[in-house]
Formats: sequence, C-alpha cells, structure tokens
Amino acid sequence: MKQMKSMRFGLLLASALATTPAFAQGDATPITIGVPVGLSGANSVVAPAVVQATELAVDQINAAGGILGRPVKIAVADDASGAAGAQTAYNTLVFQDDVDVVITMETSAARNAGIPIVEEGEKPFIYSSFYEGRSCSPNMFVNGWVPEQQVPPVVEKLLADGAKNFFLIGSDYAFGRGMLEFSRKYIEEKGGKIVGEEYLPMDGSDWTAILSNLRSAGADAVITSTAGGTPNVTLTKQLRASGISIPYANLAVDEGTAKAMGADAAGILISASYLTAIDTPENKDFMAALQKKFGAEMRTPNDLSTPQYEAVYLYKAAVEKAGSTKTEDVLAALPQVSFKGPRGEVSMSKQHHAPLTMYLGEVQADGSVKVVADFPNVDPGEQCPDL
Amino acid sequence: MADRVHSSPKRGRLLTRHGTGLALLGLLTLALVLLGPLFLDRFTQNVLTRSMIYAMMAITVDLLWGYTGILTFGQSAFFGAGAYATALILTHVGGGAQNFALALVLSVILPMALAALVGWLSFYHKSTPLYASVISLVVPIVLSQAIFAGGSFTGSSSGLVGYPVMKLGAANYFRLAGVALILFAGLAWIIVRSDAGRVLIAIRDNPLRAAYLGIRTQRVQIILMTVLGGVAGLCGFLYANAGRIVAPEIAGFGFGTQMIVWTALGGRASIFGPALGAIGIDYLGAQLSGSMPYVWQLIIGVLFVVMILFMPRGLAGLLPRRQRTAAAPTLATLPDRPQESSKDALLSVTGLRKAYGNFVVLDGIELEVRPGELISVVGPNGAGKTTFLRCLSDGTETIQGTITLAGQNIAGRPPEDVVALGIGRKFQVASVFESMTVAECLRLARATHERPTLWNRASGIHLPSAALDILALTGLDKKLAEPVSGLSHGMRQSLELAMVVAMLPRLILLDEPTAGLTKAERTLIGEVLKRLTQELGYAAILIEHDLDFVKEISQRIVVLHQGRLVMDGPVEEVVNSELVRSIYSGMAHD
Amino acid sequence: MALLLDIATTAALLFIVSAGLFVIFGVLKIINFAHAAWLTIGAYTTVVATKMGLSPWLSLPLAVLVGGLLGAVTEIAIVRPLYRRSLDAILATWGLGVVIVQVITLTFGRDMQMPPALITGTVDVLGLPYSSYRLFLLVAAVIMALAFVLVLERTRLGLNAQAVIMNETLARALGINTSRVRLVTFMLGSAIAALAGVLLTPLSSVDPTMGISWLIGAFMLVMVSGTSVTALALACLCFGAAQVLVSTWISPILGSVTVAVLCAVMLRLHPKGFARG
Amino acid sequence: MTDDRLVIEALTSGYGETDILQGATLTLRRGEILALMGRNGMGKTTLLKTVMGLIPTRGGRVSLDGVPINGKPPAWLLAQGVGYAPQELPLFQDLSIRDNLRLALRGDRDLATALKIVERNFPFLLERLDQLAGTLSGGEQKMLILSRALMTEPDILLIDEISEGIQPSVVQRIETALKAEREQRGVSILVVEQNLGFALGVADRWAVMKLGQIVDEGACDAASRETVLKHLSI
Repeated sequence: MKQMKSMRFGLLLASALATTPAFAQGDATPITIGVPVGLSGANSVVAPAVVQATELAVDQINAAGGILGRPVKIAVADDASGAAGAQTAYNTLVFQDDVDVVITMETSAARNAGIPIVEEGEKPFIYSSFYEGRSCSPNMFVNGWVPEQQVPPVVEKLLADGAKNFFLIGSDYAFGRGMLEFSRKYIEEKGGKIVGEEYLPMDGSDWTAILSNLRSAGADAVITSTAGGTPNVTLTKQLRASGISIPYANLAVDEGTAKAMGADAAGILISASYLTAIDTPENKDFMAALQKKFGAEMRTPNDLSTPQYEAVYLYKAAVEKAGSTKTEDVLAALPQVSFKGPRGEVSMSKQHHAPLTMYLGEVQADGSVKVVADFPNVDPGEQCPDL
Repeated sequence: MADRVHSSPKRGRLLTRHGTGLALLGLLTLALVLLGPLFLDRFTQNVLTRSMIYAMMAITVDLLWGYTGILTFGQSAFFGAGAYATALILTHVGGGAQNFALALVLSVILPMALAALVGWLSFYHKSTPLYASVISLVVPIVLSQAIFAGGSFTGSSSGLVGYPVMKLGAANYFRLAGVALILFAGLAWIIVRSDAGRVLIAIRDNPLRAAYLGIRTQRVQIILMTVLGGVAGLCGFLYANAGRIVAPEIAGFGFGTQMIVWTALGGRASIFGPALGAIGIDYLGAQLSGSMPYVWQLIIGVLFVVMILFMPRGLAGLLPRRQRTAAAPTLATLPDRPQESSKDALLSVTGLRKAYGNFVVLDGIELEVRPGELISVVGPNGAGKTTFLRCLSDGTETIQGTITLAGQNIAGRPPEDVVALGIGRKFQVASVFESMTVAECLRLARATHERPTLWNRASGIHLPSAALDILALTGLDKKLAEPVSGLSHGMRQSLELAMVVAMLPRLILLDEPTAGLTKAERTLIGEVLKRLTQELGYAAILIEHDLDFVKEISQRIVVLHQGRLVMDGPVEEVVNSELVRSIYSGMAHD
Repeated sequence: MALLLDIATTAALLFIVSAGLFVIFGVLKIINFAHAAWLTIGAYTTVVATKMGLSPWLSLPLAVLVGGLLGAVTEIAIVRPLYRRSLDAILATWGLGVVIVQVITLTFGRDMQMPPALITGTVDVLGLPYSSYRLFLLVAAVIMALAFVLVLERTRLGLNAQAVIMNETLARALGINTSRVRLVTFMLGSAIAALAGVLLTPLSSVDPTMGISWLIGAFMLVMVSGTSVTALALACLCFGAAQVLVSTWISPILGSVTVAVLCAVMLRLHPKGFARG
Repeated sequence: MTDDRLVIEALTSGYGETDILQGATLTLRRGEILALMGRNGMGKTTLLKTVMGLIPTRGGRVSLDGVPINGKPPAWLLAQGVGYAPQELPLFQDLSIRDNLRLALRGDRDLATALKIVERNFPFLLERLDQLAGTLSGGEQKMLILSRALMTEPDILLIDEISEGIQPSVVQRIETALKAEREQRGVSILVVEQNLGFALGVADRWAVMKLGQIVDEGACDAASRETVLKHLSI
C-alpha cells in the first residue's frame, strides 16, 4: 500500500523550510497534524480561515525550532462537512498518513464520525470548534465554547436592558436546539419568560410563519441560533424586512457574515470567545502575522479559526510537557498545559473542556463588531463528568 | 381453469458452463475477501468495508431501476431507517447479544414496512414511473427531516455515536461486508437470470403486456421494493456497526442520488457494474476528493451526464455483450381440455356506454358471447371497436352499463384481475417483450399458471396444443432461443397470439391480428382461431377489417357504427345486408 | 390579517419559484432537475451585475438573458436527445445541475454573496407593518401569472405551445416547427427560473446550493398542476396556505414538508391533481 | 411542363416493424380531383401522412412538379402550397375556432384575409369564431377542418375522409366547396374516401388501394361505381 500513499494527492503541506532553523540532530522525523475539515459542504465557508490559522501556527512553531526539535507538518483532508466524508478523511489521516494528532474544527456529525476512528487509531484529538456540548471521548479535548459559556453574556445584557419576554428561533439541528434549550433554562432561571420557541429545518429559507408568530407573541427580545451561513442570513434579512425591531441576539453569527449582511446586521448582539476587535498584544500580533503571511489571501480570523491556532500551540505545550508524542502521554499532559493566545489564557482543564473569556459584541452600522463587555474565565460547566 | 402441471418439467441446471466460470470467480473473490485483511492496510480495509456496503445498496438500486424500471432516489431512506433502528436500540436500550438481535430484526422489519408504504404510494393502476420517482424523492427528505427533529433521541444533525457495537474488529467487518456483498450479488445475479427475473424485466419493458398476461405488476413492484427495503435496512445495520456512527445524511436524498450515479456509471442492469461502480467511485473518491472536492464532484457530474446521454449502459456497456447461448428449452404439450360448452353466456354486456367528456364513443351496446363462439366485430374507422375491447378487458375504465365475465362483474377490476377471470387480449400492434427471447416470452405467458421460480429457469415450457400449433406453423418453434427484436412483423403477431393462447383464456380478444400479414399468415391464424373455438370451445371476439377473412372463420358478426351496435347476426345474413353494404360504401347515416 | 398576507405572499413565492419548471414540464413533459441550478444562476447574475455597479433591477432582464441562453444550450446539447427517455432526462438534467453548482463554486467560491436588495423596509397594510418586498413579490407573481395567460392566449408562441401540448402530431401537420417550440419553451422556462433566482436574493443568501431547498416543493406543485396555469396558481394557494397554517399553528418543521407530503398523497388519491380532465 | 403535379412512385413506409405502404404508385394531375378508395387499414391515410412528411419514407419517391420531396418536413410542404386535412384528431378540441384557424397560418399571412376565404364556403364559422372547436357538431368540425386547409389557398390539397360520419347535406356542401375551389383556382385535390357516393360524385378519377398498393384506377363514369364496389365489397 506504499504505492497508494504516493499516488494520493493529499495536501501534505510541508512547512516553509526556507525559514527553518537547524532542527535538533536527534529525531528529525516531522510531527504531522491531521486537519480533517469541511473544504466542501456547509463548512467550506469557514474552512479556509481554519486552514490558514493552522498553517500560521505551524510556521511559527517551525521557525522557533519545532516541537521537541522535530519539524511540524500538516495533512489536510476534506470531510465534506458531514459524517460520510469525515469517515473517509479520518481513515486517511489516521491510518494512511498516520498523523500524530488530529486538530480541527468541524460539524458535530463529522466530529462524531471521527471519534470512533481516532479512538481506534489511538490518536489525540483536539476539537477547536464551539459546539452544543456534552461530546465526550477520552481522546478528545475541546477548546471552543459550549452553551454554558456563550449564552449568559447575551441573556444578562438583554435582561439588564429591560427585556422580560424572550422569543427563541433556531435551525432544527443539534447546535440550534442545544443552544436554545440552554438559553431557555437560563432565562427562566434568571426570571425571564419564554413566549415562543420555533425551529425551521436547516435547509429551510422561508421564515414567514415564525416571524408572524414572533410578531404576535409580544416578545421584547429575540435570540436566534441557526445553522451558520444561509439560514442565518435569510432569517436576519427576513426579520429586518418584516420591520421587527426588538433587541436581537444572534448566537450563530460570526463577524464575517455580519459584515457581509451590512445594514441588516446592525444592532445584533453577539457573544464570542474571539472577536477581531479584542484589544490585546497577542491578538494584534496574531492579526499582523496572518496579514504578513497571507496578504490579500488572508481570511478574517474568527471564533472557529482562532481556537484552531491556539489548539496547535496547546498540543505543542502538551508534547513538550510529556516529552514525547505518545498518545497516552500527550492526553495526560493536555489538561495541564495552557497557552496565552489571541483569546487570552486558555487551558482545557475542566473535563476536557476549557474555561474561557467571553466577549459581548454589538454589530455596528458599518458591519464591524464593537466589544461591549468581557466576562473572564467563564466556566464550561459539567460537560463530561466521567472524564 | 388452473392447469396445474403434475409432472414438474425438468429444471435447467443452474450452473451452465458460463455459470461455472462465474461461480469460480465468486469463490476467488470470497477468498480474496477473507484473506484481504492479511495484506491490506487499515485504511484500505476501513474504506473498502464501507464501499462494499455501498455496493450492496447500488445492487438494490440496480434491481429496482436497471431491471424493473423504477428510478428511485429513495433507497437511502431504507438504509437510513435500518441504520437508525440499530443505533437507536443500541444507544437507548444498550448492548448485549439480545439487543443486537433485536436491532438486527428491527433494522430489517422497519425499513420493509416503510418500503411497503412507499410502494403502496408509488404503484397503483395507471401510476406513472415519473410519479414513483418523485415519491422516492420525498421519502428521504421527510425521513431526514424527522431525524433532525428528533432532538437528542435521534441525535439530530450530529447523529448518534458512542453506542456499543459488535466487537468484531476492522478486519472482521471487512470480511463480513465482503461476504455479505458476494452473497447478495450472487443471489441477485441468480434471481435476475431466473424466470422470476424475467418478470421484472417484463414489467420494465412492457408493463401493459405484463398486466394483460395476468402478472400483478404493481404487486410485484411493491414486493420488490419491500424486500429490497429490507436488504437496504440490513446494509444500514452493517453500516451502523462498522462505522460506529449514524448521521442524517445517510438517510438523505443526496446519498440516494449518489447510488444512482454508481449504478449509472457502473452500468445499469448488470449487477456487477453497479457494485464495482460503487466500490470504484467511493474508493477513488476517498483517494482523490480529499484535496480537490469540487473538481472531483465536477468530474463525476460531467461523466454522469455524458454516460446518460451517450452510454446508457454505463461502463458495463464497454464489455462486449455476450450473446446468450442458452440452449433452447423443450416444449411440452398440455393435455387439451375442451371447455364445457355451456349454454350460459360467458360474457354479457348490457347497456355499455363510454364517453370522453362530451364525446360519446360507445353507446347502448348489448352483447352476449357463449363458449365456442367466434364473433367478429366489423365497422369503419372510429366506430369504437378498439375502445370496446378495452372496456371488456379493463374494469377500471369508467363506463356506464355492466360487463360480466363468467358471472362476475368486472367493474373496478384492473386488467390482471380481468385476465384472472379468463380473458386474453391480443393487441393491434404486436405487444411482446423486446429484450427477451421467444421462449422467455412464452414462459411469461404461463407465469400465472406455473409460478416462475426465483432460482433458475425451467428447461421446458408447457403449452396447450393450440399454442404449439401456432409455433410449429410459423416456424417459431425453431427460433425459441432467438431474441424477439429480430423477428418479422408477422412472427411477432403470431408469437403474441401464441402467448395469449398459452394463458388458456376462456375468451380471447383479438384486435386486427392479421393487419400487415401475408396471405399465408392470415390463413394460418384463421385456422388456429377456428380450431380454438370450434374444437376446443374457447370463445373469441375478433376485430377485423378483412371481410373475406371474417367470412371464412366467423359464425357471428357484430357491426359497430358510430359507437352503436347496429347489427348482430350470422355471417351470411350480416354480410349480405343492405345496411353493411351502405355503411361500407358510405351511405348510412343516422 | 397577517396570516392572510403570509398565505398570499407564500403562495406568490411558490408560484414564482415553480413557474419556470412548470413551463418546461407543461410543454415538454420532462422534469427539469437542473431547475435549482437555474435559480442559482439567476441569483449569481445579480451578484455579478451589482458588483459591476449596475442597479439590482437591471439584473432582472440580465437574468432572463443569461437563463435563456443557457437554456438554449442545454436543450440542444442535453435534453433534445432524451425526449423519448424521460427518466434519463431527469438524470441528465440532475447531473447538469451538479455540474453547474460545482462550476459556480469553483468560480465564485463557497462564500455567501450578498447583493443589495431590490426593495427594503415595510409598508403599513391596514395598520400592520408588512415587508414591502413580500408585497412586491405578490405583485410580481400576479404579473407573472397574467403574463403567462396573455402569452399563452394572445401570442403566436403561446398558441403554438398549446398546440404542441394538446396534439403534437396535428401541430406538426399544420407546419408548426415543434422542435423550435420545444427549444423556445425550454429557453423560456430557464429564463423564468433565473428571474425567480433574482427575485429570491433579497429573501435569502446567495450561495452555490441555494436553489436546492426550493426544488422539491416546486416539483410537487408542478406535478399536481399538469399543464394549467390556473391549476398551478390554485395549487400554490392551497398548499401555500397549508404550509403557512401548519407552520404557524403546529410546527414550522412539519410546515416545511407539508407541500411535498400533501402533494404526494393527493396524487396518490387523485392522480390528476388540480389539472382538469 | 407536364400536367403531373404530385407523383408518387413505389412508395413504402410504415410504423415500427410493419410496412403499411408497400410500393404505392399514384399521380395527381393539375386541376383534377382524384378519389383514393379502399377498405380500412389498407394504407390510404398512411399514404397521405407519408407524402406530408409526417412519417419517414422507407422506399420509393414522391415528387412535386418534378422535384423530389422525400423527407421534407410538413412546414416545407405547406409553404410550397400543399394543403392537408387530416382525419385522426384533426382539431384542437379545447381551442376556439379562431385559434384553430390561426394555427394553420404561416409567416406573414394575416387572419383577416384568410377569414375571407373561409367566408366564401362556410360563412357560419365566422359568426362563431370564439366557440371551442370541440363543441361543434361532427359535420361542422369537418367543415372547419376543410376551411383550415383551404384558407391558405393551397395548389394541392390532400383530404383524409372528410365525409366520414356526417349527414348528406353537409357532404353536399363539402362537395360544392371542393368543386368551387377547383373551378376558381385550379387546385389539384386528392380525397381519401370510404364514402363511394361522395367520392365518385366529386372526383374526376378514382384509384383503389389494397394492402399498401394501388390495385386499380380509372376515370369516374357510370360504370365506375360497380367496379369500385367490387373492390371494396365483401
């Protein structure tokens, strides 16, 4: 099967060797990071930014002497944003490319398809996407946020602004439902009232009936959690076109989409662990480095690509702490290491999940996002009590 | 009526020489599959395990679409139903041998129930293939929507993962999938070559003729869909265990269309083509699509369109089509059993009126036919003769008045049920099965009497002596192994007549059986008809323009003119009547 | 009141989206699975036009032009050989749709595009603020339906098309160039679908797969309508109303499959659908 | 220049595997009315359809004023001044009389001029232009079919069983109309008929077809009725 491997057109991005300093003389075989990601399908909009973030981190690490003196390289495979594609991608990375670690941002279905393969192949896996929570595997660590971290900032803000009656709208999928279920519990805990909760299928694009119900429900705030991309845009466009002007928090919009929607997005509240406007030296350096490396091709970093960048560094820290790339050692070290990156200090110390600093942002008329408040060290809650 | 054959005819040996070759090939593949894990790496094993499960799905699509003509986008729904049944049981009830057994059973039964429902929706008298296709689109869409809406129960978009699976290990899953594929492909291969397989092709090629041979086409279609739904569910069970995840996309319409692509590219109606298509595309896709997914999909899309346009037989079409060299089956004579010549009317028509909107085609028709009678229906074009035969043989035609056959009112009965009452219909344009041989057509005509076997082909065909006479007189008995497509017009007409006679109907309806025939052929058909009616007691209604011919063979002539039955009487009387002369010379008017 | 407006505008939207498919199915008796791709092409025409600095309104005629031209190429290259193989025509047009989506993706990328809207804001309808664009769609659908009727009844092309639908042999015997009628019909259907794509842009995002979600509903509506514009309008109204009512009172998730399921059941129980005769 | 306008030589054609026409030979001369007779299923309608280009020719040739026209589409023949009144499903039942007429107009011809021609023979149609063709009585439909063929002022007219199933008075009107067209414009007319009385009354010559071939022909005179009847009868 060696032949097969050489025939494969897999994207094996060797690191920029030109800038590589002399690696330690000992073991110079590269450490390979597998990145199964949605180059096609729903995630293909965000995937390029994720790949760029990975490349940047690997470049920087190689320039600084690699990990344990070994160079680092990336193997990217398309998971087609779904389970079947992910099976192929993970099989390729784990069994054919024999990567040392899988670090990626994916859909939940793709992640779930990958977990059994990662476990079977005994590889460490860092999931760098925010998600609906409670996915547990001894091999998997998560450095994105979960509902327990994202929802409180927006709900607190809306309540503080005087909202009492909340209307929840989501896409009918795990993330949409997971986020809104938590929102409902949280709002009711805090004394707010849910006057409506409606879902549309993920590929639905006609929100008319839901918007009419929203109008007649007497809500004074709306929280949405749709699938990224199309449903989010159609909902926002149709919400605005119908003249509804109550406070609007969107749990699924990213900065890029907000910017593209222009005036329709103005006033939307968002909650994230990363916003480009974060005013720290680490973020400024990160942005500058991206700009330098990719120039006009640079994809604006976001709440999915930045954790990916940090995840590579978290892996580096774990390997260095463990002194080896052996899976069991790395998995033991991962919860103990931390990295100070664009989002601040991150450590996956809580049941394989990470306490995070959350930022509340508001979309401005020009599409940019202003940081309204930050909430340091928000706890992910009980995600995987068995781990 | 039911001429059950007592001495079962000699069954053809399943493994002919070419069959032996294939069996050897199958054993070789089996060995490869069993030994595969010894020399294949883990990646290849894992990818091929899935590809082989997909290959089974492609074969189910091939059986439905390639062989039976049902273009379905919905096989994924049954696959998904099976996979989800498995995952749901294992997730919510837990592992353990008992639960695996339960999951296995449910993963077959639930999809079968769903498939039966879909079959009922898709196939009914006068349903169109287009309609069935569109329904097959709706099913996976509704099912995946239901999975999305299932919340944490079904795992919604994330699917279900982390449930206990059968701990076989990758190598054994590879072997299991391989063995299942070989068994299923072999089974499918045997079935499509069996007599029952001919029934499927008959439905694809000419559903009307099949129905008028008494084959319950819709029932066959529904059963086929149900059984293959079960197979798809079983594939889903394997998938859920081997892949350790189920996600909504496996029940979706996208996956359903993918199966069509495998089948079309591999070569429809060839069993092995679609299986290899599925494995090839899935495996190649795993190799190539990782880095250039859009280009890969673009290539597949272009290839697909080109194939549909220029190579409908797919890659299998590149192989030379082996001429079927099956030995001609032997013909055996059924004992003649003259119909009891009862005085009671076999067919009686009272007050028949048929109109399309305001346009009245038939009105006030009264007719009785007794066993042994041969009645000729004459009349100018547009008199409603063909419509009359249609009304007699299809009870679902909306008519006024009643038609009773052998004491039963045929109202509401589709053709296959009317056939069961003892009608045989020969169409105006010879209606036979183009892609079959003469012998295969004849055997299909006996399908309602001798249940076609699923496993092999009968080497003999039992035919009534009248049918044998037709074959002998036309020389068709020397061409039993030849394809119908090469027959002359007259031969086809004779073959269809032989098929109708082989059904042993009590009443034969013939629509211009002699049109376009040579003088000799006409005489021949006339002789056969005379013998059938006068000696054997069959009844027949014949539409005929050739009055000389009519005069020769009929006892009774019925004249239709402008939708009305204007005369009914003995040959001489009618032929010499002024009325007929004037109708035929254009003088008769209302 | 809001409910009535919702029903009317939903029906209008369904009508606009199905119209192109209807034209092709009505005359040519084939289901054009590339329909979703035509919608997408129309929407991307807006993207290109507005990027070139043109008014989004100009993209309406532009989309008609682009859709018509691509329709002509498709009819000649792909559909024409398959008129006698209607199931293969489904497959070939579906394959074409896949190809178009991939080409769009390779050209424009997977990213959503957001061209400026044709009309924004709301108007008061009896004291109720309602989306002006949805009301505009209602007007557009009515204009479209009237144009259909006018073209069918008043123009030579429409008369020829009707002749081909009703009795193709006679149409040929009367010297009507039936293959030209087919070509023009396919062009027209594609052009209308592209136009519908433009009209969708203010309601939805523009991305390569945007058309798919409209496809099944359109298929089913056309299947139950056969060849009659009135039947199509009626079907859109009935099933649109069902969709809105189910979505409002029961669940939008059920609402989303309402059209498809109701149409399927209706066709099973009453195979002629809304078409007369 | 001969008087032979439409020459059919050894023409073969048919459907599917069947040859319905099996080498038919027939000539239509300038300004004559020729009645083609024969029993059902003998190939008369197929002959007209083949000449009109509705069915592909399998053998033999057809020429118009010496020019071969095999394989020409109907539109081309109509443009050359060949008119055709078919028998099977001859009208668009759900369209108005006006639309049925309009559909036969090609190119620059306008309806008003054409309607003047219709008025010459069957003025009643003009009063009922908006009526659906399907609601006309059988005889009226036949007159509409004929009007549609005459409206374009063809030089050659092929008519398929126009007298079928209609009452004598209408048959009479049709006969008058055909004769008038021939007198005024010198049209050559081929009528396919089963109605012996009408056929022999209107035609100058007759021909009889059997099993796809012309078996006998002759001029219409006192004796022809018996001759033809012998061919047709039982």
